[in-house]
Order: sequence, then C-alpha cells, then structure tokens
Amino acid sequence: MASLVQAVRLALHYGEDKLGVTDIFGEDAGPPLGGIFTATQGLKTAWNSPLDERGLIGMAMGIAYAGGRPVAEIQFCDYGFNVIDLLKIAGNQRWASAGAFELPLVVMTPTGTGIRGSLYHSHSFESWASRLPGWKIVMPSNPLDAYGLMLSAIRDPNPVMVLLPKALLRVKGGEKIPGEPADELELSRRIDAPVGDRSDWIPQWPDVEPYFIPFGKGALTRKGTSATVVSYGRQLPICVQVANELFASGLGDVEVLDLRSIFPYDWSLISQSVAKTGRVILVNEDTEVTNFGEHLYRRIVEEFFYDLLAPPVLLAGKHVPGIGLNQEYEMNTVPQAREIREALVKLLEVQP
Amino acid sequence: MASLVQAVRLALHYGEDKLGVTDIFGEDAGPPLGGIFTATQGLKTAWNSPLDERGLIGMAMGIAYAGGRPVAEIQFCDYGFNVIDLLKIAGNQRWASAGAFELPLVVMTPTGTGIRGSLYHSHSFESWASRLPGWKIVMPSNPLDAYGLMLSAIRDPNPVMVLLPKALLRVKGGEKIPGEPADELELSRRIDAPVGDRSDWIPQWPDVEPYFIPFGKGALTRKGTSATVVSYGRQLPICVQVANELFASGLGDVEVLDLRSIFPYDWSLISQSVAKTGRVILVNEDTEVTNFGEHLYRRIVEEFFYDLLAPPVLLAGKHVPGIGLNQEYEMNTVPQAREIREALVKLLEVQP
Amino acid sequence: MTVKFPPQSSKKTLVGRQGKSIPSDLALKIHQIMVRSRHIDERMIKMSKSGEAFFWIGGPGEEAFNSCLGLQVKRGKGPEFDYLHLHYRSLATMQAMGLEPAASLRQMLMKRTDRNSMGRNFPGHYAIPEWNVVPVTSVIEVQFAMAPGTALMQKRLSQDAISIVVGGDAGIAEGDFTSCMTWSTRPGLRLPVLMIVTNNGYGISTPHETQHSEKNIIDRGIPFGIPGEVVDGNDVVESWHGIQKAMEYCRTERAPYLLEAQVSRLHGHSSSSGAARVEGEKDCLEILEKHLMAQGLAAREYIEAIHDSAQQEMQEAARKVLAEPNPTAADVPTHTYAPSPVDAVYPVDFDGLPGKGPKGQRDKGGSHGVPGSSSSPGTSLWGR
Amino acid sequence: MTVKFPPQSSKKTLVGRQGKSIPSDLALKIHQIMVRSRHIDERMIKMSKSGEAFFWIGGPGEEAFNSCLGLQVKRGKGPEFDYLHLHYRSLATMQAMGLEPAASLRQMLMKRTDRNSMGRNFPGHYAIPEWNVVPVTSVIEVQFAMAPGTALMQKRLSQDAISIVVGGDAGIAEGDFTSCMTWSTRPGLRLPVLMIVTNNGYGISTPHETQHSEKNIIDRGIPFGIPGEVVDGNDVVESWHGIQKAMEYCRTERAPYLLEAQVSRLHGHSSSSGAARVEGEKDCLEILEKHLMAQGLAAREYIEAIHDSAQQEMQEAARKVLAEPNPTAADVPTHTYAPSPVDAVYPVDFDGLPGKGPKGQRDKGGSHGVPGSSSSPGTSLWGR
Ligand SMILES: Cc1ncc(C[n+]2csc(CCOP(=O)(O)OP(=O)(O)O)c2C)c(N)n1
Ligand SMILES: Cc1ncc(C[n+]2csc(CCOP(=O)(O)OP(=O)(O)O)c2C)c(N)n1
Ligand SMILES: [Mg+2]
Ligand SMILES: [Mg+2]
Repeated sequence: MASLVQAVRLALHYGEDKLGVTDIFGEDAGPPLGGIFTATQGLKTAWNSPLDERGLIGMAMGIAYAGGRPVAEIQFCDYGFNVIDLLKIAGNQRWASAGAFELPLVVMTPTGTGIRGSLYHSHSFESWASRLPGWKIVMPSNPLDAYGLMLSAIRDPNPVMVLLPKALLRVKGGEKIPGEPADELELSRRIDAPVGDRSDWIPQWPDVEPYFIPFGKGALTRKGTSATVVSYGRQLPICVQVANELFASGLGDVEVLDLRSIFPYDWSLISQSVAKTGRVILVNEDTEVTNFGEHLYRRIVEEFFYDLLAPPVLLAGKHVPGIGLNQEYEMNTVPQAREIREALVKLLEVQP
Repeated sequence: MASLVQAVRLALHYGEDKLGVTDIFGEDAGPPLGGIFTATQGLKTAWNSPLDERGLIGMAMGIAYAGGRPVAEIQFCDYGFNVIDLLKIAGNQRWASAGAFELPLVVMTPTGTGIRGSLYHSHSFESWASRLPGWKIVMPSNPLDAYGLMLSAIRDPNPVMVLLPKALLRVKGGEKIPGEPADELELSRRIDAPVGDRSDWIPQWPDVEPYFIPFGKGALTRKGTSATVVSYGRQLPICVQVANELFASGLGDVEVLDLRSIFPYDWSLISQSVAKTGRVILVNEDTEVTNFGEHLYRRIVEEFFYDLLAPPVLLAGKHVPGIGLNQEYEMNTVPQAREIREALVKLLEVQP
Repeated sequence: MTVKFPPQSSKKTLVGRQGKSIPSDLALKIHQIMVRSRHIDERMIKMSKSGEAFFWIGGPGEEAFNSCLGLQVKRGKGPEFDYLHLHYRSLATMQAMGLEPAASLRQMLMKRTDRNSMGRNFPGHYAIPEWNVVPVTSVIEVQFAMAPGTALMQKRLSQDAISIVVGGDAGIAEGDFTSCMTWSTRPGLRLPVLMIVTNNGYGISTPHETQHSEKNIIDRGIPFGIPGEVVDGNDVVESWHGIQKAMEYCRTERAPYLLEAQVSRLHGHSSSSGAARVEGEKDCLEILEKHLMAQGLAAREYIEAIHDSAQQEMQEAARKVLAEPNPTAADVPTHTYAPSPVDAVYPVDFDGLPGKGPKGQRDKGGSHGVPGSSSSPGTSLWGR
Repeated sequence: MTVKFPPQSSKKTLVGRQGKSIPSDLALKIHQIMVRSRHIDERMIKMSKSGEAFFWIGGPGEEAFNSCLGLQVKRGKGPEFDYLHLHYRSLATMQAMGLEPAASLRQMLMKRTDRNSMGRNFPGHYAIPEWNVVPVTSVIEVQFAMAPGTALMQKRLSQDAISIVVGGDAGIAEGDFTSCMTWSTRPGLRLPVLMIVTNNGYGISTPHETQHSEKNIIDRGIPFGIPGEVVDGNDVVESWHGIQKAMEYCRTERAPYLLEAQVSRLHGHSSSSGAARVEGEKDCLEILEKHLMAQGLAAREYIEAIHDSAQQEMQEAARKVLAEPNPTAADVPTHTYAPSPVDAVYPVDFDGLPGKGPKGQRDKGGSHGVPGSSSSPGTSLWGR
C-alpha cells in the first residue's frame, strides 16, 4: 500500500501526465533530493528553487497567470508566514478583477506536529489558511484521500492549498490508489529514488487512474450514534482509534467524520451527524484561540442549539508560543489519545 | 476633547517623556508628515523608515533587544501580512529562551473599514493578531481608552499590538485625557502641525498625566439586563447607539461591553454579563471564518450552555476576498447598525 | 477626438535633450496621449475633491515616460504577448495602449460597469486580461515577485514577448524587488523581465535620498549582472529610446534589464495628501509642448485644440459614466471562485458559507445523502 | 582540560596560505577549540543516530572560521558589547566564546537544564543573554532583519561594539538579507553591522551555483557601498585576519561590512539528511593540524592528546547531562510573558486562557468586581 507521501507523488505524476501540470517546484523539490519528504522525487517538471518563499509564491502566481499549472511546495508550513499577503492576493485576484483573472495554482506544504520538529517545524496552518477567502484548503488523513484531493487541487481552476500532515507522510493506507501495483515493494522499487547516486535514475510510474475527491465532501470514517467527532489530518486516525476502543469497552458508539476539506467544509455531513447524535467534539492540533474548530463550533451551536444534548467540546492545541522539542512539551500541548478519550467519555456522560 | 489620534499622540509624547520610549518610527512617521493619520506628529523620537515592513519589525526587535523602547507603526494593518513570521518570533522570544530575553516593543497600526479604503486599506487584523501567542493585543474605541491602552502598551515589558480603528481616528471623545487643555482648539493649536511648511514648528505639549488601562480589563460601556453585546473598536459606538435606540423604543435594555483588550480578554466581565442576561451577541467586522469572536463564542457556550436563553449570535464581516470601494460593497460586507438592530431584536424575542 | 494632426513631412523629427530624436508624428501621437492622460487625472482629482468619488491616485508627471512605454508594449493576450505588472501610476501607459478614457472614470466612480473590478478597486488599479495587464494591487512591490513567473512561461515559448514590471522608488526597499532579480537570473535560466522603477523622489512624504544609499537604483542590478539605464522620464525622446533599448535587450537576450525613469510627482502622492498641484516640479507635458513649438512641429493653436478636445472628451465621458449603474448587494460575493468540476459546494461560484448560500440551503436536510467513507460510492471516481 | 600547551617561543607563528600569520599560541588555542567543537558535534551526531536525541544540526566544517570569530567577539551584555544574531551552525563560535561543552549536550538532549531554551529548541539554537546572543531561530534569514536594530542602539553609544549577523549562502535569497543592507546604510546613519555569510555551497540539497548568479555574495553590498571580502574559511590564518579586518572596519567606521567565508559541510545538512560524513570536502581541522605539524608548532602526540582529552571531556559531560531532569507538563506555558504591572490577567506570566488558569479560576465569579466603564473608578489611574 502506498504511503501518504507516495500517494502525493503519484498524484503529481498523474497531474504532469494528464492534467497539464507544468511546474512542480520549491526548495529542494527537484533532483537530486525530490523534496525533503520525497514528495516530488522523479517528477519530470520538478525543479529546485532559491530559498525564498515570497519569490516562490510570486512565481506560482506568474506561471498561473500565463497559462501554466504550477504546484509550489513550501518546505514546511512554518515557513509560509512571510507570504500571507501574497496568499491573500492570490485568493483575491479573481474577485478583484471581477472574474477576469483566474489563478489555478496549488500550494502544498507539510503541517502540524509529530516529527519532533520543535518550535519551527510543528506549526499548524489550517486556522490561518481558513482565513484566506478565495482559496480552497484541504488536508488528507490517508494516502487515498491525499491522492484524490491532490488531483482535485490540480484540476480546480482556483488556488488550492494542500496541507499534508507531517506525522502521516510515511504512513501507509488501508486502500490502494487506483492503478497502484499489487505489491508494495514493487511500488517502492518503481517510484522511490535509490539511496546514493541517483543521477541516472528514472522512475517507472505505474498507470495510476483518475480519482477526484470533490472539495467540500468529508468522509464518514466511522459510523456511530452516540456522539460526533469532527476531525482531520493527523488527529483523525487517533480519533478513530479512540472511538473503536470506546466501542470495545461498551462506552459508546461514536461517529467520526474526516473533514478532508477545511474550506469549503462539508456542512451537510456535519449537520446530519450532529442532528443524529446531539453530541459533538471537534479535534485538531492548531492553537486554540481563534481556531478553525471554533468556526465550526459556532456554526453548530447556531444551528443545533436546541438539539444539542451537551455543550460541544473543542480539543485543540494550547495557546502557547511554540511546541518544544522535548516530547513532554508536545504531548502536553496538542491533544493526545488520552485526552480525546477522557473528553469523549465525559461528553457521553452528560445528561441533557 | 482630543480625537483618538490626538490621544495616541499625547500618549506617545508621555511615553517619550516619562516611560523611556526611544524610537517611534515607520513609513512617513517622522517629519514632515508625522504619520499619514498624524499619530506621530511633533514627537521628538519619531523618524521615517524605508518602505519595508520586514525591516521595520526586525528593527523594532533589535532595538528592544538592546534596551530601547520602540514603537513601530505599520502604516496600515493591511501591510502587515508579510511579517507574520517576525511577529510570531517576537511573541516567542521569551518563551524560546526560557525567560532570558524580553522584547518590550509596541506595534501600532490602523485597522478595519470606514475610510473607503477598498481592498487594501480595509482589512481587520484582530483575528490574525489573536493567533500570536506571546503578544498582547488591544483595540480602543475612544480617545481616553486609546491613551490609557497606549501607555500600558509602552509600559508593559512584552510585545503589544495596538490596533487603531481607522474610522474612529478623527472622532473626538466624551472624556478628557488627564491633563488635556480645557479648550479643544487650544489643544489643536498646541499639538497639531500647521498646514504648509512646518519645518520650524515645535509642539507645545500639555502636561498630560499617567493613566494606565490594564490589559484584560474591558469596559461596561452601557449597563443593561436583557442581553449582552460584546464588541470593540469601530463597532462599539454603533452597538451603543443601537442599544440606546432599542431602549428608547422599549424593546429591551441591552448591556454593551467594550472588550478593549483582545488578548488577554476580560473573561470576568464577559462571564458575569452573560450569566446575568443569558443572551449574547458578538459584533466585529473581521471576516467570519475563524473569527476571534468565534473563540469567545466557544468559551461562552462551553461555560454557559445551560444558562443561555438563546443561541449566541456572531455578527462579523462576510467571508469574501475583499471589501470593495463602492460603498454598496462595504455596507453589505461588514455589520451595519441595521443588522445589529435586527439581530438584537430577534435575539430578545427568542423564547427559551 | 476630432483634432487632425498637422501635416508632417516624414523627415521631421523631435530632437531630445541628448541629441536623439523621434519622428514628429510619433511625437504628436505621444503628445496627444499625454494631454488626454493629464486631463483624465485632473478630472479625477476634481471628482475626489467634489465628493463624487472617494479616492484618487494617478500619474500626473509620469505621462511622458508612461506614454512611450504603453506604445511599445507588444499588446495582446497570453504568453506570446507582453505581460504588465504595473504600479498604480500607469494611467498614461494604459491610455497609450488604447484604453478608452471613460474606463478610468468608471473606475474612479466605482461603477458596476468598471471593467477592471466592477467598482471594487481603486482608480489606477487596472486588470485587463485582453492585454495581459494583471490586477494592480496597492500592496507595494508584490508585482516584482510575480513577474518572473510570467517571464518563465514566455522564455519557454522562444518568442519575443517579455514581462514588464513597474514600481516606485521607495518600494525598492521591499524584499520583493530583490526576489525579482534572484529569480530572473537563475544560472542558465535568465528571464525576460523588464524591471522599471519610476523614481519621483518620494514615497508619500519621505524623500528617497533620506532612506536610500544606492547611488542609482539600477546599481542594484550589478551583483546579478543585470544591465540598466537611468533615463530622464520628463523627456519624451530619452524615454522613448531608453524603453526601446531596454525592450530590445529583454526581447532578444531573453534576460532581465533595469530601467530607472526620473519622473515628477505633480499632484502629491494621492488625494489623501490633498492632491494639490506641487510647485517647482518639472512638468513633462509643458516641456514637450515647448519643444514641439520651438522645433516647429506644432503651433500653439494646435496644442490648445488638443487640450480642448481632451477636455470635451472628458466632459462627455463623465456625463455618460455618471449615469451608469452602481454595484448592488448581490455583487458582494460574485467572481470569488471560477466554476469547478471538482467542488461539491461551490461548483459555480462562492455563494455564502457552506450550508448557508442558496445552494447550501437546497442541500440542507441532506439532498447530498450522507457522503460515504472514502471507499464508499459516495466518493466519486470522476473521469473514469 | 589537562593537556598543557607545548612551550612556545613568543616569536613563533602559524603562516597561512597567503603569507599572513598568527602567533602560535593563538593557533593552538584555536586548534583546541576546533577539536572540542568537532567532538561535540560528532558526539551529538551519534546521539541523533542512537535515538538518545531527535535532531542534530551543527557546524562541522566551519570550526576554523567560527572559532576565529568567537575569539574576537567583544563579549558581554548590553549595547556596549557585540550582539550576535547567529545561524544554527555556530557551535564553534560559542565554544570560542566560552560556552561549556555540556551546554550543547543539554540542548541536544532537551534537558530542563538546557540554558538556552529549557529543552524547547533545537541544538545550535542558542540564546545567551549574558553574551548578547539573541535567540537563534530556524527561520532562515530573519536575523538579518533584526541586526540593524541592535546596531542602531550601539551606534548611539559612540563606543566600538558592533552587531554580528551570520547566515548561510542559500539564505541570501530571502528579502531580509537586503533589508539588512538597506537599513544599515540609511544616509547619515550607517550602522555597525558585520554581515557574515558562511558559504558551504549548499542549501540542504541545492547547490548554490544552480540558484545564484551573484559572482561573489559580497557583491550584493556594492550598490549599498558596503565593502567586503571573501575568505577561505578552511584557513585559520586567513579567517582570523579577515574577521579582524572586518571588525576593525565596523568598530571604527561604525558602518556595515560583508564577509563571506567559504566553508565546508562535512556531515550533510542535518540529521534529517543522515548526517553521514561527506567525501571530498576539505576538512579545516585536518588542514590546521597538517600546518601545525609541518610548521613545527605541534607534534602528532600533542594533537592526539588534545583529541583524547576532548573525547574524554565529552564522555564525562554526556554522563552528567544524561542524568539531568527533563521538562515536565508544568513547563509548557512558563516564560511566555514577563511580569507586568499593567496586566490584570497575566501580572506574572501566562497561565492559561483568561478565566481558565489558576488565577483565572480565582477570578471566576467576580473577585474583580464588574469593571467600570472607562470613566468609572473601575479603571485605574495608576501611577498618580
Ligand atoms: C507594502 C505596503 N506598505 C505600505 C504601503 C502604503 N503606501 C502606499 S504608496 C506608498 C509610497 C510608495 O512610494 P513609491 O514606491 O516611491 O511609489 P510612488 O507612490 O512614489 O510612485 C506607501 C508607503 C503600501 N501600499 N504597501
Ligand atoms: C524561511 C525558511 N525556509 C526554509 C527553511 C528550511 N531550511 C532549513 S535550512 C535550509 C537551507 C539553508 O541553507 P543555507 O542558508 O545555505 O545555510 P546552511 O544550512 O547551508 O548553512 C532550508 C531551506 C527554513 N528553515 N526557513
Ligand atoms: Mg516614489
Ligand atoms: Mg549553505
């Protein structure tokens, strides 16, 4: 089974081959490295850029203006904070020109904790990104979704940001990418660059097939009736695991929604689940003051105030200036399985 | 009575004179202009900077490291979006160094709509700013508060951002700055730079007095019992006006809180009012997805779920890529008195 | 425009300060564009004072240089043609390219008919896809980060189109000015970017020389091997040739070039600073007219007729435009998103928060059905 | 350190590539620092591979230049002393300034005793207030935006302290590198900033020459009138004199200077790229030792003893540090805010969201009383 980062690479290959991608670029995105997480290895349009995120986003905008289809990688989302103005502008060009200019560009960037990245490689970006009108923002939690969302990002004629959960990049999925070789080792032999000198290496791309996950479509990852968990990205598999454990312990049958699209989010999915369960918990690891989960929280309370059986709960990262290197910091800063379990148990116990 | 921008100027003068301010700088902050909104006219430590916001914030950090007390002006908050990384770093320096480095710096910047500023002079900044741990963020709604918050910003040994509502800068207050001359025209003669050549002009500063509004202290601007309005900045006087009208029409006696501090916010003030009224509406003009008001919304529901008589309401700016120049755009993008009134009337009508 | 050009012998030329020349019919064409541009700006300044409009920013003092620029643009749509990444003072550039004067008034008056932004953006903030004029932003210098992108696509075409980026002298302090040079001179991949700085000596109130130690702005190109020239932007002939040479270089070398035009700022920074006429600044239009007369290329009566005609044109345009419709509340969210085949919420355009727009309202209650898990049929396998 | 320096005649000198020299006792002191630094880095690389620690980044290959830099810093606290705005490869600089080797291990092992960040930040990310070493961030090049600020305060003192800012060769593509030059050369206000670029030829995997057209990095100073020099950072003598000359200039001229040190990257970018020893890169330590022996300044036995001693020192330090305490959950929010007399919520430090921290809990229910309106007594008039 492909890992998440392999799925991204396969999607980019499909994008180059079939969807008109002209440029995949970023710091260390081209040969020999092919991205510090290997997301861009072996791709024919991948190239290395200067160390300059402002130039990077400007370049993507220019390419898109002139009819190209760029995919720009910001090496870590932590290094995108000096280009918020350009991201805002990319998001407003169509609106500002009353429909005259489109900017079909994709920015992909690793986000979140889980690689022991300390202060400057652990930021979450979705709350910031959700504040960029004109953009579509997605975050997969498994390889197949990464593939399907990346293809949609490339096909969509608007700016799309693909947030890749750092912690899950090397995690393999439970389902195959359409067209993925049966044998996982074969996949690796075909598309992973060899260790050492790779100057003569050429990938043997499998014939992957189109698979578009539409924006605004979440996934009902675990069906349940007692409560609703809304999550995405790195926290999603943790939430599923906790839900399964709770069920096994007979403590409840919790529904877990994988948002997949941060914006537009799948309101239909959320609202139907909340209407059914009356109990909801929102889980993400971004800092908790002005957190994207608070937007959903507000929407849910506005619409389901009289149906809710308990006050909704937000579990998010602490409002502190950084995430420390020693794991004591990270474990006590972003939600852990234990806290999710405790919060869910408490939520299920509330008597309306 | 001093206008809000005059109050800021008086506070900066007090800061230079009594609180050790060493540098007040920014694009056009020095002579001859003294700031495009005149906030820095006549100040002895004010100087013009290159047109480079990154250099500006870096400079402020450097000055603060080396024992100075800088006040940096970003000409419009709309031009602060390329320095979010530096702002984040300024907010984390103490935490990152486990208390070894302090950065006593003030950034002040005009924010929000109301000067017909079109796409790039109408942004709100408080939702972004509230996502900067390590910072304190304030936004006055009247001249006296501007004075008191600015003095606290200067005295506080942490990075503080003072968001100045563009639309209110020229509005005069209802109360005097301590030490302000009795005659408003005299104040103007003494501290407003003359039109035309001003190279020989020296301000005659009145002896203004210390007046510190502590961070985290909101103001109960209008006492009431039927519902709570939480607002700040430009929307505050509009909310008060609407509340007065409602009262006059016999529709309700609405309490209006002026947050003044965005972070830390006055939870004590908010929670006591909500506990009393059971109905709450949050009003600001920032875009509505991942809006600071949604943070307060979440806190309120978490804590007062069972006490609320109606679902809380957020009135905020629409999630669109910009605010257009023609007033039809602005009036239909950010909350107007009419909408606040309608929302309040509806909120008061809800039967629990 | 009813005025006829005075008959010109094909030999006649306008001679500039440095002895170079341009044909007299070209000089008169430029003059006409300059006059018209000046009248548009002056009309707009009046409107900003009368309260008919809110804000003015424009290019009085830059007409000589900008007219010469606009006339030499390879105008069209797509990478076979020049891209323009402009500053907000490019009114004369646009006039030279052929924009109808009324277009500026529509923009100034924030009419729904404003072709650039439907009354959303400031005057001078053009967006004209047919001519590759990408949206002008107020955010100083960001256009310099974008220009290498269009130039990269042009480089690949192996034709002669270039990317022209224009900014002011204060703006060069932003990092994006350097980013443009870095990204346009990557080894083996120099890009055809014509970097133009219109140096009017000020950023709002701040004199250039109080903040900048660079002797000439074009010196900034030296470390990157970018050649350049400083031209007197108040001199039409010098401007014409400076631009011609610069474009020639970019078009044939497929590499960047830096052009600094020393221009005047005749009405202050914008309406925010009053926009009163500034004393003591050289006026490129007066200079040109003096030369045209001194060199026997045009009589005073002809020049006056050109002015009268422009004046009249403005009046007519204003009358027409004032009557045109304003945007309405319904216009607020439109044109946010391009239609997308892979968006379940915004297949056509943004229409409010998910579940809140007219479409969302339709959806509410579940016409989508509960979307399936990623393996269920709820997830589409489009394109198969 | 038990090894004694071999007795040196005061006349003896180490002669460098270009004929310049430094006294032999200085050369041996530098050697000792270099050896120690190399051993610290090698030990840390091992720890990153053994799983004792997560991440390594450091300076093997930069010891010659960085030792010479650290020894010439005017060390102390406040603007009378040099400020250091460092890159993450400055281990040898810190060793030369006097940091105890265990300090690096504490940082590597994320101990609560880590004096830089209490186990919060990466190795190499120093923060030492006593020596004006402001916190090193991973965010490339931001230090260049900050250096003019400390230099401004130093300029005002009219003493000789300077601000030293160090970055890598790839990082010069960020706008902040230019911002540093703009802000340090404002007319009439040049600032004493020593801008150092350690050029190891790479940004992670990307060769410098594939992205940069600047012939020498120091050419970037030309438009700003900033002088500079390129030195062989693998040569101790050249490095020493290059730094000396640069500092002399900044200290006396009170103006910026650009110094480019050509250095090696002996173990790849960081532990993320494996940190294996790289073939074919010049090793400044080997070079120095060869010269010391060839010029008769040290015998092989002496050199080996220095290495052994450093090795031993490392082992002892590691044993000690490994036993030191880790941070705990309670450490997460501390040191966010400095105590403030004007903060009603965080008078001491951050302790959770308003109304949620221990203090907030106290407040809840209204120990504050309902604060008054801005005119009521609820608002304090402190300081009266
Ligand atoms: C990033 C940014 N910072 C600040 C401003 C506010 N501002 C508008 S124009 C201007 C001065 C620009 O000067 P210059 O680049 O010389 O252009 P000019 O207006 O003189 O043609 C400033 C500071 C802005 N628009 N964008
Ligand atoms: C703003 C920013 N972008 C990207 C990165 C990721 N990154 C870390 S080190 C590095 C390369 C730095 O190269 P250089 O400046 O030459 O320094 P060196 O590591 O070679 O000493 C990159 C791209 C970063 N830390 N900061
Ligand atoms: Mg200018
Ligand atoms: Mg390097």
